[in-house]
Amino acid sequence: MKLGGLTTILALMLGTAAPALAAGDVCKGSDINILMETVPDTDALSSIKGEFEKAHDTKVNIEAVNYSLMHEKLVPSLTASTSSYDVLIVDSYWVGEFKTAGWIQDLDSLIARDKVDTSVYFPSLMALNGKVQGKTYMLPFWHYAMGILYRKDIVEDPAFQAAYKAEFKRDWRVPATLEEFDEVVKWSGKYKNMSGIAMAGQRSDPVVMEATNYLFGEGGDFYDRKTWKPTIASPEAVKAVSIYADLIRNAAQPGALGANFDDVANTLKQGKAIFAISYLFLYPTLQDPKDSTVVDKMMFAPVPGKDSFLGAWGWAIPSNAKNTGCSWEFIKWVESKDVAYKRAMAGGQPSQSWIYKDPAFIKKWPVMAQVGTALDHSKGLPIMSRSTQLVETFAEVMGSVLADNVAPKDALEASEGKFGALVKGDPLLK
Amino acid sequence: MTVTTTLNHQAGKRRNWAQYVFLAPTAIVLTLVVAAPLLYSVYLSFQTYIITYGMGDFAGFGNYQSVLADDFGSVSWVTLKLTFLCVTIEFFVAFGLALLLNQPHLPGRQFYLIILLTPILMTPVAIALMFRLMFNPSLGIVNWLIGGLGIPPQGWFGDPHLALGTVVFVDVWTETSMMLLMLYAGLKSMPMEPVEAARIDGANRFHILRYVVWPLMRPVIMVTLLIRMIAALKSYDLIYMLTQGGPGKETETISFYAYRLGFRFLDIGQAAAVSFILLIVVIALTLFLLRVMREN
Amino acid sequence: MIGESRWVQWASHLILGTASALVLLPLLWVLRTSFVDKVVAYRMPPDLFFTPTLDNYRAILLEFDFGTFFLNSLIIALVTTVIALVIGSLAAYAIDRFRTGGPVVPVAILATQMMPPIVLVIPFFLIFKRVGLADTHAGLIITYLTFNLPYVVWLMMSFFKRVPRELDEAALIDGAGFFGVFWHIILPAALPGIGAAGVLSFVLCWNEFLFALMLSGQETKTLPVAISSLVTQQGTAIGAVCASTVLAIAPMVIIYFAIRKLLVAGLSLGAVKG
Amino acid sequence: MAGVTVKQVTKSFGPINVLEKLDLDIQDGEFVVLVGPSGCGKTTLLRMIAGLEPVSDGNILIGARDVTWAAPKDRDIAMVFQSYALYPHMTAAENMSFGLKLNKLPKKEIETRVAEAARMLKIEHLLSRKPRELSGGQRQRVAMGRAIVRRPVLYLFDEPLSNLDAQLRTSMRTEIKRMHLAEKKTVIYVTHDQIEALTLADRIVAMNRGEIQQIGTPDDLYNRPASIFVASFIGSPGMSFLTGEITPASSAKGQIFINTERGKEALSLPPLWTKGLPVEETPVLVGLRPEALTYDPEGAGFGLDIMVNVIEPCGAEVYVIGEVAGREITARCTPGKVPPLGAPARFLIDPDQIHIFDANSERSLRP
Repeated sequence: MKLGGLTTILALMLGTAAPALAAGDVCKGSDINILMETVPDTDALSSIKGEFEKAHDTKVNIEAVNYSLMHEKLVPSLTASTSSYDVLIVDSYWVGEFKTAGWIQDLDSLIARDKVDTSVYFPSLMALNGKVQGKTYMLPFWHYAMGILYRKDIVEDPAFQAAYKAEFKRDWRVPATLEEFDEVVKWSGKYKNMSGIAMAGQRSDPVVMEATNYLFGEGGDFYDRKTWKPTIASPEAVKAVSIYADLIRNAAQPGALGANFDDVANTLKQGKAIFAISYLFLYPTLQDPKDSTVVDKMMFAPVPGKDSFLGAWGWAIPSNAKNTGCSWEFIKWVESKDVAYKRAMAGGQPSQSWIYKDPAFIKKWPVMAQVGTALDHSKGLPIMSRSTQLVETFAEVMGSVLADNVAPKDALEASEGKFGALVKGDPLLK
Repeated sequence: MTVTTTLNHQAGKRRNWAQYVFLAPTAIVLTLVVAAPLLYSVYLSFQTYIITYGMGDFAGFGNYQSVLADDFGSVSWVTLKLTFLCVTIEFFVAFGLALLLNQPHLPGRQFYLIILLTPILMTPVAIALMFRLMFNPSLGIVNWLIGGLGIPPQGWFGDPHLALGTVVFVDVWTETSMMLLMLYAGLKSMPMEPVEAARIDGANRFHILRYVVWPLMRPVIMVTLLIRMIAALKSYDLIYMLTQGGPGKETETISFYAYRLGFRFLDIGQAAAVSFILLIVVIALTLFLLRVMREN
Repeated sequence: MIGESRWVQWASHLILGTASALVLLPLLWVLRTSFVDKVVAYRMPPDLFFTPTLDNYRAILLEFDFGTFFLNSLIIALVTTVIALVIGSLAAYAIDRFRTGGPVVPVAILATQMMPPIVLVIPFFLIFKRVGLADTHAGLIITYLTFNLPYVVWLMMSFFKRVPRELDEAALIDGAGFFGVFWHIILPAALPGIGAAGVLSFVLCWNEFLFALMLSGQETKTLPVAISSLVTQQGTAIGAVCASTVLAIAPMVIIYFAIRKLLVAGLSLGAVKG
Repeated sequence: MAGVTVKQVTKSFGPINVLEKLDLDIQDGEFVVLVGPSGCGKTTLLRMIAGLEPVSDGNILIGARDVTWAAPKDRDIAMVFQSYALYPHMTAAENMSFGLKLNKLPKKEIETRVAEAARMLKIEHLLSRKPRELSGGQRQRVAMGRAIVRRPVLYLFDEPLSNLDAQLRTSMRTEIKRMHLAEKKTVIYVTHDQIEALTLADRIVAMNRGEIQQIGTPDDLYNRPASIFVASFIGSPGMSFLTGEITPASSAKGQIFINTERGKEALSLPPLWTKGLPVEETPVLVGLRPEALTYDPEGAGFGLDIMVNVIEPCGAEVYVIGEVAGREITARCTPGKVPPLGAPARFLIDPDQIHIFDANSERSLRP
C-alpha cells in the first residue's frame, strides 16, 4: 500500500502540473501495454486504437490471451517493481484481491481533477467493478451478462410448439424457473434428437461461471453477504447444483464436462444444441457466417429464476505503472462517449447505459435490447480478497458432484469449511 | 635436483587444478539456478505466504498438514495411476517397435523409424491442442470415426471414466518415441554374437527374446524405465493443456496441483510444500535409478 | 534373416505401418486443418474436397506476431544450448576423466535434471520479479539451464566415455596440455555426440512450456506459450493453432532430417571408434 | 641420451598396493621388455614412467632428471598404445605430426620427419587416410610413425602387437627390432607374450603380482629361471614340473627324490646343483623343459615311464604329452622317433637340463 500511496501522490503532483503540459506530451516515449482477453471487445478496441496512437504520439500494444492465462500472467507483473502493463483490465472477481494486495491505484483524485462523469455507467456495473469500500479503482469497461441463448428457429417452429403443448399442456414460453428450464431442455433435446443444451463443465472458470447462474437463479449465494457466513450448503444451493448436474448428465452435448465456452459456442454454431446458458458476448460470433451455421437463428433471454450471474471488466492503473499520467489519459480516451460508442457498434458489450437507448445500436444488435433486464436481475460474485480462490473452491465442489458422483448436498456441506477459511482475516469484509 | 622436483611437483598439481576450472562454471551455474531457488522454496514451504496478503508468519509444518489433509492423497493417486499406465504401455509399445525395427533385413525400417520418432520434436502444447481438436466430443473426428464403427459418441476428456485413459493415450502418443529411441539405440549397441549363438543352439524367436535379448537389455531397459518414470511423475504440460486436472479431480497430478495452489490460489507456502514433497519422491527415485545404473 | 518365414515380415510391416499411421495421421489432420476455415474444420463428416485457404497463415504471421514469438524461441533455445554445450562439455570432461569432485558430482547433476520444474518455478517467479528478470530473455535462459545443462553434461559424459582414454594419453605424451587434449582431441572425436546433444537440448528448450508460461511476458513469449494462448473462450482459433503448430514443428523437422544420421549415430553406441 | 631409473616406487590404488618399493635400472639404449601375466603391474609401471599414472611413493628418473611429477609432455618420450589410440578425426599424416605441431616445430621440419618415418614404415600411400580407413596393421604402423617422428629419448610400447594376427605380429616384431637397432634409443616394451620378450629384449623384466621376479637377458630367463613363475611363463611349450623331495640323506649324497610311477626314485645331480642343496627335509618341484627329455626305449641312465596321452606334431618337432605320477609332462621328440599313443614309454632325462625349485618358496635352488 505504501507504494500505491506514493504513486498516487506522484500522480497528484503530475496532475497539478498537467495543465501546463499538452495532452500529447504525457505519453511521449512511453508505450501503453495492456493484457486483454481474446473477446469481441478486444477486437473492437484494436480496430480503433490507432486514433489514440495518433493523437498522443504513442503506441498501444494489446496482448490478447486466453482467459485462463490472464490472472496467472498479471500476478507476476503486478508484484514486480515495475509493471509490464500500463493499463489493466480487471475482472470483477479479481477486484477484491487486487485492492487488498495494493496492486491498483485509487482513481478518485484523477476523476475529480478531470471531472470524469461516472454516472454514465450502469450503477450495478459501477458497484461491481468500479468501487471498493467507497473508493473508485476502476471504470467499467464491459460486462459479461449471461442469459439463455436458444435456437429461435427451432422453438418457433409450429410443429415444435404443438409437441411442446402436448407435453406440457401450455403454450410455448421461455422457461421462467430453473425447474421448468430443466424439464423443457431435456424434453426438447429428446424431441429434436439433438443435445438439449450446450454446457461448459470444465473447471475452473467455465463450470463456475455457468453454475453460479443456477445458484443465483435459485436464490442461493456463497455467503450471507452481511455476516460472511458460508451459505453454500443452503437448500437453494443444493437444488441449483442438482439441476445443473441433471442437465449436464441428461441433456448436454457429449463431453460437456470437459467443455469450455469455446465448445459451447462451437456446439451452437454447428447447430448441435438448442439451448445454452452462456455469455451474451458470444452473440457476434454466432452471427459470423464464416464461423457459424446458425446466423440469425439465435435468440437471447434472461436466466430463469431470481438472479443471473453478472461479471464485468474494468479499467485500472497498476500501482507500479511506469507512467500513470499516460495510463489515465488512455482510460479517459477509451471511455469517452465517442470511443465507447464506436466500440459498441463494433460488437462490444458497452458498460455505459445511454448506449442501449441509441436506436442505431439496437438496430445493429437487436439482442442487446434484453441486456437492461438482464442487468437488473443480476449480481456478481462477492467482492472479497480471495474471490479467485472462491472460484477454484466452487469448481472443486462442482467437480466432485459431476465427476465423482458425490451427492450435491454432501459435497456442498463438505465445502463449507473451505469457504469459511477463504474469508477469514479478509480486510475487505470488516 | 631438489628444486626440479618441487617445480615438477607443481606441474603435476596444475593438471589436477585445471579439472576444477573445467567443472567450476557448471557447478556455479547449477548452484545458482537450482540449489539457491530450491533452498528458497524449502524456506517458503514453512511460511504462511499468500501473495494477496503478502508474506505472513512462520507456518511450521502447517502448509504440509493442510495439503496432506486436503487433496494431496487424491492427486498422488492420480499421479501414480497416470505414471504407471503411461510408463507401462509406452514401454511395451516402444520395446515391441524397437524389436521389429531391429530386424536387420526388414526393408523400409529406416522410413518407419523416421516417422515413429517425429513426436520427439513436437511441443506438448501443440500435441495437446491437436488431440483436443480430434477428441472434441461434438466436433472432433474421433467421435465421427468411431461412429462409423457403431460406437456412440464419447466425452473423452470430459468423461470422468474416460478422461484419464484419454490423457494416457495422448501421453503414449507423445512420449513413446523417446523411449523407442533409447531402446532402439540400446538394441543397436547390443552384441549380436549371443543372439547368433542362440540361433545356432536352436532357440526360436521367443527363446531368444526371453533368454538372450531380455537379460542383455535389462540394464538399458531399467534405466529407460526409470528415466521415463521420473519424467512422467513431473509431467505438467499435457494436463495443463488437455484437462486442467478435470473433470473433477480425475486427472489432477501433483505438479498441476502445486501449480494451482501457487498461481491460482496464490498460496505460495502450500504450493512450495506440495512441490517439495514431489521433489522428495523424485529424488528417492533418482537415487534408486543411480543404484540400478551402478549395478549394471 | 535366413530361414525367416514370410509371415514374420508381413506382420512386422503391418504393425510398424499401423504405428506409423497412428503417428502420421494426426499430423496430416493438423496440416489439413491449417488450410481450412473454421466451418470446414469443424464439419463432420469431414469434407474430402475443400478450397484450401492461406487465411490462417496470413492471420498468424500478420496479426498474431508469430515472427516475434518464433524469434524469442529461437534466441532462447539457441543461447541456452550454446551455453550448456560450452560449459557442460567442459564439466562432463572433468567428471568423466578425472572424477572431479568425486562420485557425488554426477549424482547431484543427474538429480538436478530430474528436478520437477514446478519446484523451481515458484522461487524463480518470486526471485525474478525482485531482481527484474521476469519477462526477459536472460531470465528464461537462466531457467532453461536448470534442465538443459545437466542434460548436456550427462549426454556428453556418455559420449566422452566412448572416446578411449588412450587418445588423451597419446595426446598428453604428444605434448598437449590439459586444455589442448580437450580441445584438439576429445571435442573433435566426440563431435557427433556434441551434435546430438546440441539438437536434443535445443528441442527441449524449444518445446518447454511451464517456465515460459510463468516467467515470460509479451516481449519474450515463446512459441508454445503463444500457441496455448490461441485457445480462447470465445473460440479456439483452430486454424491458427494448426497453422502455428505446423510452423513451430517445421524447423524441428528440417533439423531432424538434416542431422538424423548424426542423431541416431550419436545416440547409439560405437559412434566414436578409434 | 637417457636411461631410466625406478627408485623404490610404490603404487597403490586405495588400500591395495599394486607395486611395492620397486627398483629398476635401465641403461641408455637398452631394449627392456616388461613381461608377465595381465594384472602383474607391468602396464602400471610403464604408465608411471610415461607420467600417465601418478606415483604413490618413490622416484622415477629419465636420464639424470627426476620426472616423478613431470607432465608426460615434459618427459621427452613417445608411446605406442595397445589400441593404437590414433586420433579418429585426423588423417595418418596429421596423427603423426600432431605432437610436432604442439611442440611448434617448423612446418618444413615436420614434413620431412613425417615423410621419413612414412618411408621407413612403408606407409607413404596411407598418409591422407583417416584411421577408420586403415587396417589393423596399417594403424599399428601409423602409431609407430607417430612415435618415431617425435625422436624421443625413450620409447614406451604398451602391448603394441596384441591386436594383430599372428603373421603380422611376427613381421611387426622384426620391424620394431630393426627400428631399435637403427635408432639405438632406450625402449621399454610391455607384453604378456613371452616369445616377443625373448625375441626383442636386451633384458627382460619378469613380473608377477607387482613384484619383479627376475631381471636378465632372454638367455638367463630361459636357461636359469629364478622362480617357478619365470620358469613356467617363459618357453613354449612350457616347462613341466614333477614333485619330489630332498632329505638330509639325499642332500648329503647330492641326490633328490622324484615321484614317479614306480614310487620315489633317486636322481644324482650334476655338481652345479649339489653345492646349494638344503640339508633339512624339503619338498621340491623338478622342472623339465620338453627338450630335457629324450625318447629312448632301451636307453640307460635316469629315465621316466611316461603314459602317452596326446601326440602333437609341429613340423620340425613332435611334442608328446603324457603323465607321470598324476602330473602332466611334455617331451620333445623328433619326427619318426615317436612313442606309440596310449602306452607307457621310457624317456631319459638330461640331468644338466633340470631345474629344481623349493616347493614352498617357489624359488630356484640354483646356488
